[in-house]
Amino acid sequence: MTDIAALPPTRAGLHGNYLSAGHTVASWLFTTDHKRIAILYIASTTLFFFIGGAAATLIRIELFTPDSGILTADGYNRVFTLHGVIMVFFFLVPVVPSTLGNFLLPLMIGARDVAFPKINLLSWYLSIAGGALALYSLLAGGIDTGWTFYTPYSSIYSNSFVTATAAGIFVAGFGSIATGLNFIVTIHTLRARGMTWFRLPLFVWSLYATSLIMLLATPVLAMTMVLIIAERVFGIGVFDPERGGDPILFQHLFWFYSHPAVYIMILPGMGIVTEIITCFARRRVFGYEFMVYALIGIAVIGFFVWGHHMFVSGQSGYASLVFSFLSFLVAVPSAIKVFNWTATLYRGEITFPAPMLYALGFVGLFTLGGLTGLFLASLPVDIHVTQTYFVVAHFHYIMVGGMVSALFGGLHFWWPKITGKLYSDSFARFAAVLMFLGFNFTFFPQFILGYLGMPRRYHAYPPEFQVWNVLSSAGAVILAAAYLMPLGYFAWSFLWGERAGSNPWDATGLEWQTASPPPEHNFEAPPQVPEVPYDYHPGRESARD
Amino acid sequence: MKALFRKSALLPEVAAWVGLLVLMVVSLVSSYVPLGLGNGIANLAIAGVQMLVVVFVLMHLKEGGALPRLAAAAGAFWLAIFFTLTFSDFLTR
Amino acid sequence: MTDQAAIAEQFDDLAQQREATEIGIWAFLATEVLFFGALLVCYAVYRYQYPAAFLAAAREANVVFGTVNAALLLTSSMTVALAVRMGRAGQARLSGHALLATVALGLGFLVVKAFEYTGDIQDGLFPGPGFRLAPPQTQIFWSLYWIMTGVHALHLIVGIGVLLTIFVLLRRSAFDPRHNTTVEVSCLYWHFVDIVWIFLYPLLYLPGRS
Amino acid sequence: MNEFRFFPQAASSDAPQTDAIYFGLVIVSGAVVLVVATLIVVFAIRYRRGTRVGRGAASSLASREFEIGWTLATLLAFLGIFSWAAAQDFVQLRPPPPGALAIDVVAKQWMWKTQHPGGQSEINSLHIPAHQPVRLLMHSQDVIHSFFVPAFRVKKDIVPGHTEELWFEATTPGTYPLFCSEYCGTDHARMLGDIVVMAPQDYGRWLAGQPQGDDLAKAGEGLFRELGCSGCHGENARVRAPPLAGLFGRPVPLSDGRIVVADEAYIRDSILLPKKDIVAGYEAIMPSFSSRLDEGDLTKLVAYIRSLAAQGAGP
Repeated sequence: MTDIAALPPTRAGLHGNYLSAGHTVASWLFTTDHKRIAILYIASTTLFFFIGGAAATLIRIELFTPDSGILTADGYNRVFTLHGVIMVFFFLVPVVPSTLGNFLLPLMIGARDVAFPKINLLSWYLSIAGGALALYSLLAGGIDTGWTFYTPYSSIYSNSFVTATAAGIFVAGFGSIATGLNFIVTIHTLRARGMTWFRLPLFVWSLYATSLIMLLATPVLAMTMVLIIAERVFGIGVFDPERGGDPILFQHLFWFYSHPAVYIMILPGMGIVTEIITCFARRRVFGYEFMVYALIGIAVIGFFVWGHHMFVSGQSGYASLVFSFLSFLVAVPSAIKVFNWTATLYRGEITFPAPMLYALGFVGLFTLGGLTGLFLASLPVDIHVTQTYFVVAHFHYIMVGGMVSALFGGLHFWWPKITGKLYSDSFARFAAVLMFLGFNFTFFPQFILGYLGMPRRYHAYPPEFQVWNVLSSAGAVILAAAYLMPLGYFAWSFLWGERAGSNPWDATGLEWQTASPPPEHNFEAPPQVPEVPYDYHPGRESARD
Repeated sequence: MKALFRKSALLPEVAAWVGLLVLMVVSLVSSYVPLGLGNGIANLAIAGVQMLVVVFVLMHLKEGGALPRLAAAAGAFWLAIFFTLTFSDFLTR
Repeated sequence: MTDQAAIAEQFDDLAQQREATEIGIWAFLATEVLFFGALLVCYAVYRYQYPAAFLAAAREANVVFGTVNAALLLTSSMTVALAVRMGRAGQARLSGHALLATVALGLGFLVVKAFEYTGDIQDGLFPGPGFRLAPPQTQIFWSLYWIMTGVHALHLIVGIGVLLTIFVLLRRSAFDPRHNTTVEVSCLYWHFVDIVWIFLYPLLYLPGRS
Repeated sequence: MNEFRFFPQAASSDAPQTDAIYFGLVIVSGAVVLVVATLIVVFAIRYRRGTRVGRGAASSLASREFEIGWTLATLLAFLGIFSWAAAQDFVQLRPPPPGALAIDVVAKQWMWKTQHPGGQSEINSLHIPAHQPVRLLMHSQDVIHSFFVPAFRVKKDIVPGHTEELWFEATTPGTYPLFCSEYCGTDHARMLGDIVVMAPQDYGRWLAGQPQGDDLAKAGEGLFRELGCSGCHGENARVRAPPLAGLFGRPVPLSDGRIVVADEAYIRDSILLPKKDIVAGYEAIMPSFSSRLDEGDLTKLVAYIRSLAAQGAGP
């Protein structure tokens, strides 16, 4: 615990920080301060995370037994749809850019705010309005199409609240577009003097790559939702097979967004992990430029591979070959990143506080998730395992094992900056280890279930699958406990925690040059941009101790 | 005030407008001439030229910096990806 | 400096603010390209699959209204470009008039569109039970027609609202048009809406005429 | 506890190849995970704070060479896996062997109907002979379903409005589960069936023991007359419509210059969406029969037209 330096707070840290700038509700709801908007997002995404998590709990309880248990068939269909819709569109996609991204992007580049603070606030309201519509449809009776909304089930056959949910996703999508737009413009125009492109922290680069996808993919999803709504409300369907409409075209539109969206969900996580690993290995990141190219490469090539979701859909076999080939390509930059993180540890001076444990957990789980992606990219194996639990396991390894680990790592890393308080590192490390174990316990059995052939979205299943399902559900109990823990020690830290100094980890980013919590306008004095990013010197620090 | 109404000052916009209308009429008339597949191609080619006129003359893209051009190019490039890969399916079924 | 008030606090100077706004609008337009792009992909796929039905269906569209509207929007693109040029030259009043002319042309477009929609509905061209044309794929064309023109009209309505707001602000001299990127940015959006129609016109009104 | 498995049964000619690629990938991924995990653990221990090890600048290690090296290595490895996996898919892109047993499958919420060439039909089950290629012609009456037999390692979505084909060759007699794997609504999880693979002679015996349904093609011929198709397509018809004898399986020139092969999908489309592909030299006068036929009737009509393939000469 020596590395969490409990420095005496500066006066700037006590007075006039962004948290104390106003205590009325209005001072929060009408704020244009990116840091306060980030706090608003933390509140809303946390709410969505636990709603989605509650649905996941119901799913795992139902799957303890092969027969229908606590849920009816329709009930189960509504619950897994709710889980998918909330987690994907209202938690995973917005969470890191809008919380940590919003808070840190201007700080990291030495700016006073994002380029369009009002639009920034607007995007929070859009995401809230979208979420409210989705939650309304949940309360009104739910939606049972799965988060993928495949036509003609969603457009003609489903009797559930598809329209409201689709409208919610449409609205929230524009929140996402507004955030992406803001970030791109901010990074282009508001970098501090001396903050050249190749001195940017990789978290900023990852936000840039993410914003690119948000801008160019989200509108297609928005239009796809419009088409579903038009078909349900006005009967002017372009996917209706009776009129010659092609449901496979819908899938092209949907996955043109939804595959790149996976990268919206994982790229910022990669950025966070890079910040954490460099800081606690006390080393410059290995191959900075390659890390940048890999981020941008993933963002661009990520648009070329959506057809690998459609190998058995009736898509042309030749198209499937092309998409399979491109999917193998997109794995290359991801592999580069894993190698670079590993190489960064070499000759470092490594410590293991909670953020570092989350980051190392991320590398492991992401590697496993990424490698199982190769199974899905290769045609014959995909034909067997697609639409089974293998896919479920694969994307949870990326989305939950990867992204959520990175999110927790980032929250722990920047918590002292955001709140100005320290938390109990031992509790946090315990939660990190528990999360890693619980996660593997929950999702590894699903790979085996998938290859055995258990289809997804089954509330009842043949008894030969039970053993693995019971294991998975048992793991979920551990995972749930691990997710609840931070609520406790973060709350304790916020109320009674020790004050954090401006730079408790002795890190190099500009965000650590200002007080914790930062003043309203971010910097009292213009921040000094170091010559090279991640200017750490292993060995020198320990000599100083 | 006077400078504003000098022909040279207004010329680009007015010329672009005349050009756009002429192109529209050409497109309309050509669509009544039986050209088979040529009709659609001609119509779209003319629309493409009209778009370039609007973008470069009326929207002043040629005067703007590199970034607006990059943004416009990104939109076009991603749309091209969308078309190409979607049609890689439909053309080979 | 009177300019100081026009600079938001996150920017250092006017040039930076202007650059940010410009990049912002072009990035937004790139988003819009993909938004309409989804519809264009649908159109292209179905036209490739059902060429005959699409020609037969497009023949029923009202080419007179479509052409008049194309002319109106092309003209409005000129007036809005003039508004920008006059604004840059410091001619606030003239710039305002050009904006008003643009709004008027936009409203004209909507009026024509309203007549056209009424006619289409009376003509049995709204997909569904009362649809008049024979092969079912013609309904796909007409579904796309309604969605494409509908989304375009919504964009136009937004554009009219934005230009009117700017006009009111100009009248109150809330800002100096020379330095205001808001005018230019809104005008870029208007041009984009015009470009959409430049493509919708040959796709929806001209096929099947020969 | 119930039956406990690590690995699914393998009962088709595709299964060994799929499994081979799967195991290949497991080995490759396992090796990569092992290397990465080992490196992380070793570095974490060796370079933890407080140890006395060299921490000098690693730049002497020529990081650029490393980066390019492992980028190329990964690229080559991935391309290798792709080619290996894709090679099998090229086999699947090939049309089914000519002697394949053609079986019609109709999927609807939430059941499977299957029909043998002789007209014997089954619900939620399908009996097939081992060691004979089987070709499924699948249609959906409502939403997307997916025909998935884990033991065969095959899966295919059945998209409404499409004719989806799937072929495989079962190798081991036994009963294997059939799942609908594309979410299709309330009872998706109950849309199950049994695939019963029998030795060829057993299959013959089973087939003979089934209530002899009207022969499909014969039933189709009845419909053909009932619906008035013969009024235009018949030999003595007044209206000029394309003749159907000998049509099946041949290339047909269309009025827009394309040439298509008259397969099941084409014939179904011509009945349901006659305006879609107009045969060169004919008027587009045929009405659509989409509202008058259900999937069962269509299957019969197509079978009848298929049976006319042997008749008639001419190109």
